[in-house]
Amino acid sequence: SCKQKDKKNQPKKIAIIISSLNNPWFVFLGETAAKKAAEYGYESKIFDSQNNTSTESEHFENAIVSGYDAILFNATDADGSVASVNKAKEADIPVFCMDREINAVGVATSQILSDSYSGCVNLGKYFVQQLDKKGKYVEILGIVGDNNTWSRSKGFHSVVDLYPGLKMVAQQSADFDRNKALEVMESILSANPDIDAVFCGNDGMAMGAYQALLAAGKQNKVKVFGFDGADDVVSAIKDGKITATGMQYPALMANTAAQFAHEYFGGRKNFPEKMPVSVEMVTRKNVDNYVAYGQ
Amino acid sequence: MKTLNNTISVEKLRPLIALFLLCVVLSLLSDKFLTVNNAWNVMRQISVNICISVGMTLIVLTSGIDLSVGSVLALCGAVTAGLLKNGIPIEATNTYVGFTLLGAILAGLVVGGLLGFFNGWVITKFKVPPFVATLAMLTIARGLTMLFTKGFPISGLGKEFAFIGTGWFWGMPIPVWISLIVIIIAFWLTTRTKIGRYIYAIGGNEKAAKLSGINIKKVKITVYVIAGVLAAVGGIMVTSRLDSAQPNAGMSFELDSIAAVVIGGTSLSGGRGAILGTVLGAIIIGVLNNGLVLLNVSPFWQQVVKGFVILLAVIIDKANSKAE
Amino acid sequence: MKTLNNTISVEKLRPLIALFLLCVVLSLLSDKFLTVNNAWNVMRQISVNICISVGMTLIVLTSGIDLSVGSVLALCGAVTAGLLKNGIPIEATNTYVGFTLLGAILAGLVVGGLLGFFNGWVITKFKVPPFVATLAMLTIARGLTMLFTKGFPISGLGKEFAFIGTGWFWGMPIPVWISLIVIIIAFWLTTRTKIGRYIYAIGGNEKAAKLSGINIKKVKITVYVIAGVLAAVGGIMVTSRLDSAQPNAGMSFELDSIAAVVIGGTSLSGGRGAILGTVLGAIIIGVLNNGLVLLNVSPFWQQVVKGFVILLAVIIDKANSKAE
Amino acid sequence: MLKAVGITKRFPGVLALDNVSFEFEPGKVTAIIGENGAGKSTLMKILSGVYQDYEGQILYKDKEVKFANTKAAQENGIVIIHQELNLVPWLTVQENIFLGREMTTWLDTLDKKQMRLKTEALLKKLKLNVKADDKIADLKVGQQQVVEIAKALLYDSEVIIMDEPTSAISEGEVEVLFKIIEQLRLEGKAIVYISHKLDELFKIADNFVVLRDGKSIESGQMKNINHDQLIQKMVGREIHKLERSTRVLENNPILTVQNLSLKHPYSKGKMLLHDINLELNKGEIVGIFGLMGAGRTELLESIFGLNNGRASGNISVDGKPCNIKTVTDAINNKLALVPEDRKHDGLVLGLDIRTNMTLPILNKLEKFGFINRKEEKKNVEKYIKELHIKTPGDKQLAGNLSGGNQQKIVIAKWLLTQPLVIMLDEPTRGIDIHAKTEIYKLIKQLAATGIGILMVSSELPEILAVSDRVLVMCEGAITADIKIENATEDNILKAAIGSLTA
Ligand SMILES: Nc1ncnc2c1ncn2[C@@H]1O[C@H](COP(=O)(O)OP(=O)(O)OP(=O)(O)O)[C@@H](O)[C@H]1O
Ligand SMILES: Nc1ncnc2c1ncn2[C@@H]1O[C@H](COP(=O)(O)OP(=O)(O)OP(=O)(O)O)[C@@H](O)[C@H]1O
Ligand SMILES: O[C@@H]1[C@H](O)[C@H](O)CO[C@H]1O
Ligand SMILES: [Mg+2]
Ligand SMILES: [Mg+2]
Repeated sequence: SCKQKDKKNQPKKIAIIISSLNNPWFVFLGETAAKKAAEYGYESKIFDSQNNTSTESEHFENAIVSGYDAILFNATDADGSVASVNKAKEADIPVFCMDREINAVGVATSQILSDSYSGCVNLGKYFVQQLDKKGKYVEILGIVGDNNTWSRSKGFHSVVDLYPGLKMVAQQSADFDRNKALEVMESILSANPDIDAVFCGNDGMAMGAYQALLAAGKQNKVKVFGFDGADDVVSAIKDGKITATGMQYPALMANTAAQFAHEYFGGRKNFPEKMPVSVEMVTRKNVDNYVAYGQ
Repeated sequence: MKTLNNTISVEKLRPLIALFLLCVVLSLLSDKFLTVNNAWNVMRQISVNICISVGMTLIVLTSGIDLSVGSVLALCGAVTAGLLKNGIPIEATNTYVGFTLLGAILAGLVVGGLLGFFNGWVITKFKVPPFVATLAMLTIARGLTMLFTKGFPISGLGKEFAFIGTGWFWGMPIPVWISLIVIIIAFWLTTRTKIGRYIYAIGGNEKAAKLSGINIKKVKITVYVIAGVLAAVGGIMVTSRLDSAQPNAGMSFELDSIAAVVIGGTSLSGGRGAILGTVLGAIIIGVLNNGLVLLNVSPFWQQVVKGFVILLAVIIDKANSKAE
Repeated sequence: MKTLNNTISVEKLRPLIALFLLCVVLSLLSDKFLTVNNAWNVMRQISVNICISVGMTLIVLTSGIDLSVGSVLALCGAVTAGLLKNGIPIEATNTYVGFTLLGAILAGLVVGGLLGFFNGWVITKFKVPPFVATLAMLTIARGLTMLFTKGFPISGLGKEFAFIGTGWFWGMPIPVWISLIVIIIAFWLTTRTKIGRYIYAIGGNEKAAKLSGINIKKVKITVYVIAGVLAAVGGIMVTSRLDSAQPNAGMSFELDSIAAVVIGGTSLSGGRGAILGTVLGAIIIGVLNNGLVLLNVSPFWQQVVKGFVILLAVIIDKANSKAE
Repeated sequence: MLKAVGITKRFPGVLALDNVSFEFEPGKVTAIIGENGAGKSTLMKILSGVYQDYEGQILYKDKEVKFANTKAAQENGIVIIHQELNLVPWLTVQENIFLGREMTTWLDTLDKKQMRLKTEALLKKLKLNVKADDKIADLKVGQQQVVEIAKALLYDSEVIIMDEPTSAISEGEVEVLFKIIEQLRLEGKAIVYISHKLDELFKIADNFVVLRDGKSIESGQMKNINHDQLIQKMVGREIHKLERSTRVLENNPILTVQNLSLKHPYSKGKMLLHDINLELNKGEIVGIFGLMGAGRTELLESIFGLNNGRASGNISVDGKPCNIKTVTDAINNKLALVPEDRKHDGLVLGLDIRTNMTLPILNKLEKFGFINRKEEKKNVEKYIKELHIKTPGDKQLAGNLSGGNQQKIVIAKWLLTQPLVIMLDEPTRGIDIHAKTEIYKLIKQLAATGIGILMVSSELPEILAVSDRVLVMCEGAITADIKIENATEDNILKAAIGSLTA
């Protein structure tokens, strides 16, 4: 109790543990959360798990030892991160998941999640419509060991595979990386000069694929689909370069998570186990309502 | 005591100075650093790196290198988790062969040994430089991990298995026990057995070793097998801690491991160095990672600081070795 | 002709056999492989790896290594992009110093040179092994890139700048031109100049080189500076092709680059090897990456296949060198 | 011409040179004489700009000089042929000779043509039968040493220092070298010559300087001193020359080699050894003489199981035929080989004496996964004592010992295996006279215990002094088998040159 008193005089500390800062989307997520926490008057620090669940678990241990009062968490892996969150729970530290889910009930205080799967179901529908149910297409996957890669791919295929006229002629990975997507796309175009569309697991790869199409002079013939709602892509949609993307709301998720932490400190105990933040489809038609990562 | 003094000579423990300086600085800057809890944290965190770095040390002593540890770790963790959870399905009869905890762990270790054997075999049989052979294995084992897991983590492995990574025994975390045992065995191997001598002799002068009747190929292959098994131990520990085998576990672990070996004073050209030095090296890296977090250094700055500290540690080490 | 025959000896081009075999197999498996379009694709894709691998070759010839190329590439690309887009803001007067295209590129190259200089300085001044010095730089430069970009890409750099990575000139893509020029200069440097000779001498026997009055430090530092500048060239090319500087550009490029050097027949212990071998090595890797995608090999299998092909290429190379 | 006054040089823990003074005159050959570790090489390294941190003065043409590096010394006309070979193995002969002083065209690119021409001229002058574009790695040690000499002769230097230039070259090449030295002397150059082969010194030197324990003991003219006096000055006491052996040995073969042939590793059809037959008796010392490249090393290595796959023939030890495929087989059959190059093949320089000595017998020392270190120490100390190995202890690094002591460690290492046959390849190369006589004594003692000894050597006096019988090899075959009482320098050399002159 003596410790508690001591702590009361100091500002609360919030740890923001992010799966990887090698991707601007996550940087944005982390920094938005930090900013919001600061607005509430809390001290905060961002941890980079470098896409590695064991680094992530070290961050949890270190954060617990250093006396953080809450954790805003972007999980590296739905299953692999559960054990870490459990540790925080045992230490009575609330964890608020942002964007990426953990596969456990009653462990995180609340999960504010981007619904990648449904987002891609919608994108898939639009995809079918844009291609008029027939044509050849290519899918570029993110990191193959990453669960977002697969929830997006599965959401997309859950719709598109229903149409036998749509043929996937190549499925390759570009690790969520713009440069790799460019190179992979160049090679794919050699083998399949006659494709009609590319579906990419994130916007960085969509931009890389677009660049390859541009170099091959096929930018008007091939429709590019991305996912994220990044700066570049939003303006590319305006210019008609990219057909559509799934807009995620990292700012909304980060702010909500920070707000929940604030409310938790204030005494609120009942939080929704899961709070889905829908992914909205951005196309040429509605693009003027959007800016990067938001409305 | 005399013989002990002899093997744990001052020279070999020179990285202690770097570690000591680091600890002093950290405990001045953060009151959380020198706490029991934090000490266990650091020890538990480095236990995986210690396992693989011990194997790396043996390899580097023979003047080799192993870039594949991270991928081998991932594959072995995945195999253990996979067998534990799903066994081996036999399609013909629509049944599957189940695995006990011990069986699955053993299988993981065997896979690690086999991959290490392959490394050693390629290196000794075809005279492929270790750097290249293990670079190829880095890619191959990662691919196999992806194939085995189909890109998905294997999770929910049960309490018993989780105990390996998270349990305590006699007031000490199990991973720390495991790394301690690994250290003791490796210390014994390098200082008390003939194969240990052979390892140093091969790294110091392969031709002279050969002319002394040492079976170079056998020793080298043994060393790569040991390293493979230790990577598997690391893989099982990581998997157990997280209760999940991650397809991309262990990425770039080779760099942390080589850093530990070098900071620990083992020469990359072989023949000189010691297990205890590597342990110190691993502790330095662990303490550094821990300290940077405790001090609230921003993640971008952390990388910069970490780079400089590694440089400094090696430079201090060099400077001291000259002064002697 | 006599001297030319001499320097481009059969021995040095031995990796040609591996490349030839690879091309035969691929053209049998895919009719798309042997097309003009695809050839340009491959050439353009490997141009970045060629630039950094040429620098790596020079370093490896002196028996060093450079693990930091990828991060240096990223930082230089980011600096060029950042200056081009935002200049240097001067807060006092609330204005900023703008940069022309040429100025920004030059700044990027200078940064590359400086980072290379730092590598070389640490290695020669403090006798830190190149592996460790550049491992530290790998971390440091990546951290600096993150700090410089704040973790966000710098995009929208203008048509003119994009031309470097995407334009054509006299029927050949600009990146291919650039890599061709880099190859020619490096070829000339290694075979026709004193410093080239010294590079080989230092790698072959550093003591002998020193006793011959060669300024080892100067040569080594020069080599690391060249490699830094070439990494910067690569960084600018990548940035221009993508019209965007990515904070995580160049990750693990060091592995591809070292693979090119080794497949190309340059010995990791220094003193033996050639630029043209490395170029072949880079082509082999490029063709392989391209071929795997053309054949639509599953991303899981790609890594496995790639690892085995690297092993095979090196083994074929070795086998041939014995037969001679 | 070159004068040193009060030179002192310290290494950590060693006073290598202690107030040494001397003078080299133009047109004279000055011999520097001293035991291993006396400081000869250190002194020469100071004169030629390798070391800059020393006390004392160097006066060159009456002006004090201090060279910043070897290049500065070279430019001033002082060159050195180092004791250890300092060549770049993967560069060619031409590239090595011009290393650090390449000729360039007006474009500042390498002028390969000019350099090749000059190289060819030099090679001709030195009668070295290699091509300018041959890689150093493909040359034999002796040829490499001649390349070192060529390097020193490239430019007109005024002071030429030769630190044991003949330690690895054959008699013929020594003759060529001496002719060149003679010529240089006539041109008025100052030549400094270091060698442990005293006979050579009496042949070519005008003056001498004796060093002992880093101090200059005496200098003077060669003609005023004789062999024994010189040795006494060097070692500070008298040394007795060895008598030729006149023992009568029973015919009791301990090693028999029949029809041993060896294929060339690359050239198909070429043989390195043809149908070698030899017999070695218990307690017998057989000297094997031959010119450089005669195949002596290959013979010993083939017997020792190092050329498995390329060698054919039958070997029996102590009457029992044995199948030797690896070194381990050889050791198990009680054979031992003390290799030619102790630094590269004999020792792990970075490990201590104890570890080096027991490497081949660890199999026996290890029980239940632990090396019996008490036993090990006992064994090692026994031989340190018996062979008079000069060392502060068995934990000293092998690399820190002098050549003679290093050689003794290698011998001790093999004695620990309790061999029936010891093969010694050039056991006294680069070793001073004192250590040499000790090793001769040791060889004789071992023979007296019944061990059979095969000793390869390029030094005739040594062969004659130690052997009971002499085998001569030429081009991979044995061309003579001479009992010691019938052996003369003449008949041995004739057999060694063999078909070369025929
Ligand atoms: N780099 C060095 N560091 C430390 N000690 C050295 C070094 N070089 C030589 N010494 C020591 O200095 C002394 C003189 O050595 P030096 O090589 O000059 O002897 P030397 O007369 O040339 O012997 P040898 O006949 O064996 O060539 C020896 O005790 C040697 O161990
Ligand atoms: N690895 C090798 N590759 C090619 N040729 C070799 C090799 N080793 C030896 N030779 C050749 O075999 C022959 C015998 O060499 P060896 O070293 O046995 O001679 P040696 O009598 O011991 O002379 P040295 O005085 O140089 O030791 C030489 O002609 C040499 O060129
Ligand atoms: O939304 C993010 C980004 O799209 C990233 O590129 C991959 O992981 C997802 O969670
Ligand atoms: Mg000497
Ligand atoms: Mg020989």
